Amino acid sequence: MFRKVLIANRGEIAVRVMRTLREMDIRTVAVYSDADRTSLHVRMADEAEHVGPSASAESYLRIDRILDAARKHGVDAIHPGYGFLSENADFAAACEAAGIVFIGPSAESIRMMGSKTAARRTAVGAGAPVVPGTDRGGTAEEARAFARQHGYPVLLKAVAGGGGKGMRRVDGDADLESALRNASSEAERAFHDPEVYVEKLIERPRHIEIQLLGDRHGNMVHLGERECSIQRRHQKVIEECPSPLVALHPEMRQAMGEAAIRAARAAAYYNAGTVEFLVDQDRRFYFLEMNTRLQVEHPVTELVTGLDLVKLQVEIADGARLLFRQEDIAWRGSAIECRIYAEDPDNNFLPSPGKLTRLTRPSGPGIRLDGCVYDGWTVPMEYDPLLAKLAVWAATREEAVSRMIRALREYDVGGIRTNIGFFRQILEDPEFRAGNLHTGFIDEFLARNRTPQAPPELAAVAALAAALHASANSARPEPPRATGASRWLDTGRGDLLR
Amino acid sequence: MFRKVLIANRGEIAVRVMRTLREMDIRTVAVYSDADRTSLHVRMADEAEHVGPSASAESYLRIDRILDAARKHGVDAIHPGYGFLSENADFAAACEAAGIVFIGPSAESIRMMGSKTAARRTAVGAGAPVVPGTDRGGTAEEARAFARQHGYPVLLKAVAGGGGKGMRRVDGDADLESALRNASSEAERAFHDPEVYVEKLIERPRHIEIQLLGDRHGNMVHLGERECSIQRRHQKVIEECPSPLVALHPEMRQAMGEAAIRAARAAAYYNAGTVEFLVDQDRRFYFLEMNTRLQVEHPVTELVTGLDLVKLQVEIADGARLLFRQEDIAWRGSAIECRIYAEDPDNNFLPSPGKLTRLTRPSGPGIRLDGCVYDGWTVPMEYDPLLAKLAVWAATREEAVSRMIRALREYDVGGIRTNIGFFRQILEDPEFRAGNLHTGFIDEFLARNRTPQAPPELAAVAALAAALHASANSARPEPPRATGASRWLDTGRGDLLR
Amino acid sequence: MKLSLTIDGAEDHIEIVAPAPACRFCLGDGPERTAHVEAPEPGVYSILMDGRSYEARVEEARGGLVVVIDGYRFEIDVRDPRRWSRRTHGRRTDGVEDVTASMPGKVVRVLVGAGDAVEAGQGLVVVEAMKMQNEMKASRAGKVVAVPAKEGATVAAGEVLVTIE
Amino acid sequence: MKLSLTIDGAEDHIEIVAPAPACRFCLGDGPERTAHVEAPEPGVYSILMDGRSYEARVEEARGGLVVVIDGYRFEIDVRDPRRWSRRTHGRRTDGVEDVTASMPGKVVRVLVGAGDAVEAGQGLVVVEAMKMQNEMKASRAGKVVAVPAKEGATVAAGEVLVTIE
Repeated sequence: MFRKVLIANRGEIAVRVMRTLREMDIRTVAVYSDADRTSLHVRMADEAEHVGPSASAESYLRIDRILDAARKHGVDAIHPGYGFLSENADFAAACEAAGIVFIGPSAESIRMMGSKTAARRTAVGAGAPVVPGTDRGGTAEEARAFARQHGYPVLLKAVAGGGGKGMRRVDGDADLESALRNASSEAERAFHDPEVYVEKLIERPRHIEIQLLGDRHGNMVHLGERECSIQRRHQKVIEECPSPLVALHPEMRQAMGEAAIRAARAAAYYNAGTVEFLVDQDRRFYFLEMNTRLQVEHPVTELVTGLDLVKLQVEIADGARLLFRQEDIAWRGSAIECRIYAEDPDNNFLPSPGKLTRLTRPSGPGIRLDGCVYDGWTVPMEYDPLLAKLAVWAATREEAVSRMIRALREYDVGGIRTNIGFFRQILEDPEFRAGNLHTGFIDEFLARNRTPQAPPELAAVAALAAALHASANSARPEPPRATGASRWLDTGRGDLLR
Repeated sequence: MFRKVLIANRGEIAVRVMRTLREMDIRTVAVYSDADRTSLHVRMADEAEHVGPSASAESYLRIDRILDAARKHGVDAIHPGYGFLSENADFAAACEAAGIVFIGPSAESIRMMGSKTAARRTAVGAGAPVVPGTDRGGTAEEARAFARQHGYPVLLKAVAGGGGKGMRRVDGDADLESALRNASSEAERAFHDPEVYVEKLIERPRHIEIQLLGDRHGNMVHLGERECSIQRRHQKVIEECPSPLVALHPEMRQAMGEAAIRAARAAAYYNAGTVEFLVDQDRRFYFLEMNTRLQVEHPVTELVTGLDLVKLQVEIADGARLLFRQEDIAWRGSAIECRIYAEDPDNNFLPSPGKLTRLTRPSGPGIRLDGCVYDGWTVPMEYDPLLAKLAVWAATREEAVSRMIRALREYDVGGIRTNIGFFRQILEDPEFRAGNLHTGFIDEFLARNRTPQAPPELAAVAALAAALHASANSARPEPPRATGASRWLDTGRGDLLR
Repeated sequence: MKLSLTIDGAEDHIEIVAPAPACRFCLGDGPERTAHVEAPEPGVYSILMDGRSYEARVEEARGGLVVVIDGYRFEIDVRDPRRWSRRTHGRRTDGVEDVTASMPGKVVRVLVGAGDAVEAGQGLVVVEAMKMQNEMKASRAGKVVAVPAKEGATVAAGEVLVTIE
Repeated sequence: MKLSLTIDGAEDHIEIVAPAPACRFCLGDGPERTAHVEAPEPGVYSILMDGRSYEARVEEARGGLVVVIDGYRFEIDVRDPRRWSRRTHGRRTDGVEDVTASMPGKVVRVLVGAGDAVEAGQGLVVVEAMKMQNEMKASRAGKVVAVPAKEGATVAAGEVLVTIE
């Protein structure tokens, strides 16, 4: 087994990977940019190497610097996490060339599944159903022809795309050309590739994905589905296993699982991977894309199957065979995950980086928290706003929802704004509780919901708290004490909080 | 279902019960003493009532005040937690008399199982094996006669006892009388009852207990065992499910489970309860006692069975029938719990109450934390030193041990001393990893272990940290800043931490 | 001690008759009420009133206070003659408009210079944080009189980027 | 800047050549070493040295410092001419012995009075905390000259309870 592994990532996923490596008795090597010197993944690692300035392009995306660090620290393998270089085939190839194991699929598999259109071709070849579309970019005329043949609305998507960049809905001929122009220039900016293709748009679709796991000896199993229909700006924010829809129609799990395995086998896939499907209102599913890496939302699968996906990734990369077959996989209970972001729901969900002044984490039965923050840490503005993933497990979905609401009520982050309160509103929504999910859920939710009305007595309590706080802070400063918190409070007590 | 429940307890168990009640949409009422005004259970509750000064005898043990609070807040039921009034038959009866549901067994069952000797008689009547002993207190002559008949060593135990109070090992006639005197006066002090009985002492026994659950309609199941052999001064500190011994001999679970159910049925028992057994080196088990309440260590059973024992207690108290039968209970994976105490292992495990100046909790996969502390809280000196219960789940015991060590390494409590580091030494011990447990384990461990030798480079790092810390704190204070923590650090930076 | 309040826009006042922990107060012209108040953590207030337990979390934001109780959010300004004052953001009376950063971040593009004439809705400055770009626009037509924003500079939320008159 | 140290009883000294974060130091007569040091939390030091990442947690205890790194515990006294001084507990040279509380708690029983003669090992004061009673004993025979401990009083660890000569 590996003695030492470098994690080519930052934030919660670097921390999560290190936790499993530490449990496996494998030394961990962190890499960090200027902005991350005091980040948790650096503090937690056994070894650490600086790889450049704060901008990702100058640090976490620099293959050369990551490999230099790997050589300098003499690691046996590299775990890429998600994002950054995790789906970069050249990086995977460079690791192997350097004699360092890349913990993931082969470079070749990444190439076959990396671009959406290539992945579509592979999937079609493997007999997986796909949403009708032009497999590649083309002229406005070709796009119009397609749209007329299959009927509007259609969706424009960047060939190299992801995360909603370069995506446009078009409802008629009139808007097609301008939409193509905008989508393609956005794609150019985001991916340095203006190519855009056209797809039939599925109305109110669900996003349901299948987790795959394969070893390097040809064994592959699926670990069931995750429903990720709750998205904002095409970004998942809530994920669950099982999917409320699949729970009602168990045969879907097997059908989607087998389709996913066929597609992955066509790419000679191994290690962990995820095949994403769109599901229409008649429960027909369509291959969307494959993520050739660990997913952000993998914890819900771990909670329900009892497996440690990172441990399995490492063992597979080390050449181990899967010790279980498809029929050995068992799903118990229900798990939900919320992605806690540093963003301000009351200010149009704009980012909210900055210093944490207070942090109270939920705990107790059925709570799992994968985070990278600590009290006093300054959340950098250079990277994505994911602070933590709050996941819960319970015997039933109904109990899991109640547990998540309880956990969100316990969760307190001071100094910056987060979406914790927003999640509570969603989880209390009858439509969500009923499991009536689709990728447009949040837009409809925001349209139909007013901010909840507070019970009247709370206003009096709030006024009292504000008055005491303001007067405490307006008191003239006293000589410094051991810690400012207490100095601060004493000052307050000296005034009104006596 | 109940609308409002009062928790007649404090500390982690009050918090843990409230979490489930909140998930069940039941309003929670906390009671608190002077020392607990800012304790977490009061902060977390929907309602709170002061019930007296800090001394338990004047607050948490005052049946009249607890019931006054219950009436004043109009609660439907009372959850007693563990300790305090939880095994007080008069309290259970008083609740029922007041028309408030006691969430636990009947007063009659508590009486039958409350005193060790009465419980022994019930168990014997139900055909459960017991350690040979004098069922009741008696004269020194009777004690000597018993000891000679069954052979030394023997154990003296308080009839009303628990927690090792009034317990003495006697190895020969010579020591018997003085031991009786001391044990009995200690019992008098602890329980206002000097009665002491004699028992054959089982060498190197394991403590293995069975969790029971019964409804008020005569249905009863067992939820498997917990091994609690790791004890200090007769107090459990580490508990696991499954027991490493039972894992090797699965038939033991069924045999002990059935014996436990027979004993409980003999007391017409319902709600949650635990039957404790001693297991000798030939795997014979002997009924020890029954705890007629929720156990401190219930989380390990919850982690492995997927059940919420508090929720089931509440539903049963509300009259619900068990919705599962014995054959529906499934045990998955392995769970271990460590009891985190405010005590100083480097100072003879003496209590260490005081103010927390820093708190970093372990999290990530497979971690469950049930605590009652927060950063800045002052741990009161009036109550027991349990700060939190750290539990882990993993697919195998070996992985659970590695996970617990990882969690203990993440756990940091500043300002007071805890046994976190001591647990890490135990979990790294080969004998513990091998599952060779018995109730004398810790004494032997302390006898055979030196404090671990630090890698040489750590001394240099420690010296540097100490030097920087000392000089930072010796710097002359600067004008106050926003928060003292930052003021403090800035002062430091101004000096050496520039 | 009397304090003037603005609670979610509504004017009110509160009198603290007795200080915490055993606090007595009157809100508006209402009756005197008692509450037991402790501050277990900085900015966190545990308030026991009428048998109920409340936890109020107070943050300073944009010149006032944001109080969150059990997920409900109140924007409260407290005006204390002794010190408390309310900062103003972009609200000016002199026909001059300050365009401020709506989020903390880095200035990635400055699209106008002093002296430029701008249309209502015209983009002025692009601020980026956490991989999201946010374009600050002119709320009305006018002439740029000052551009404190510099490309590459880090700005706080509410910081003035461009001034228009 | 030079500081004298006692590390787990052994005398040593350290020179801080360059301050944190890019710290250079010499321990004892060893070579100069470099370490990158940050203090992410009060009393917590993140130290990167020779490619390794260490986290040192520093607590003040009994007149010195306790440094914990990855579960390993070091008792370190730092003597800084400018201020740092080491308190002494119960160690006195004048044939007088201070019996101190070995844990914080409440004095539940005072068993001796001023003027009493005591034997070595005789119980003097009982302190209780967290339901555990701890009896402070005389380490040698002598005469009680002072009994600062009062029944019902709360004492800190290390506080003098009885003085014997």
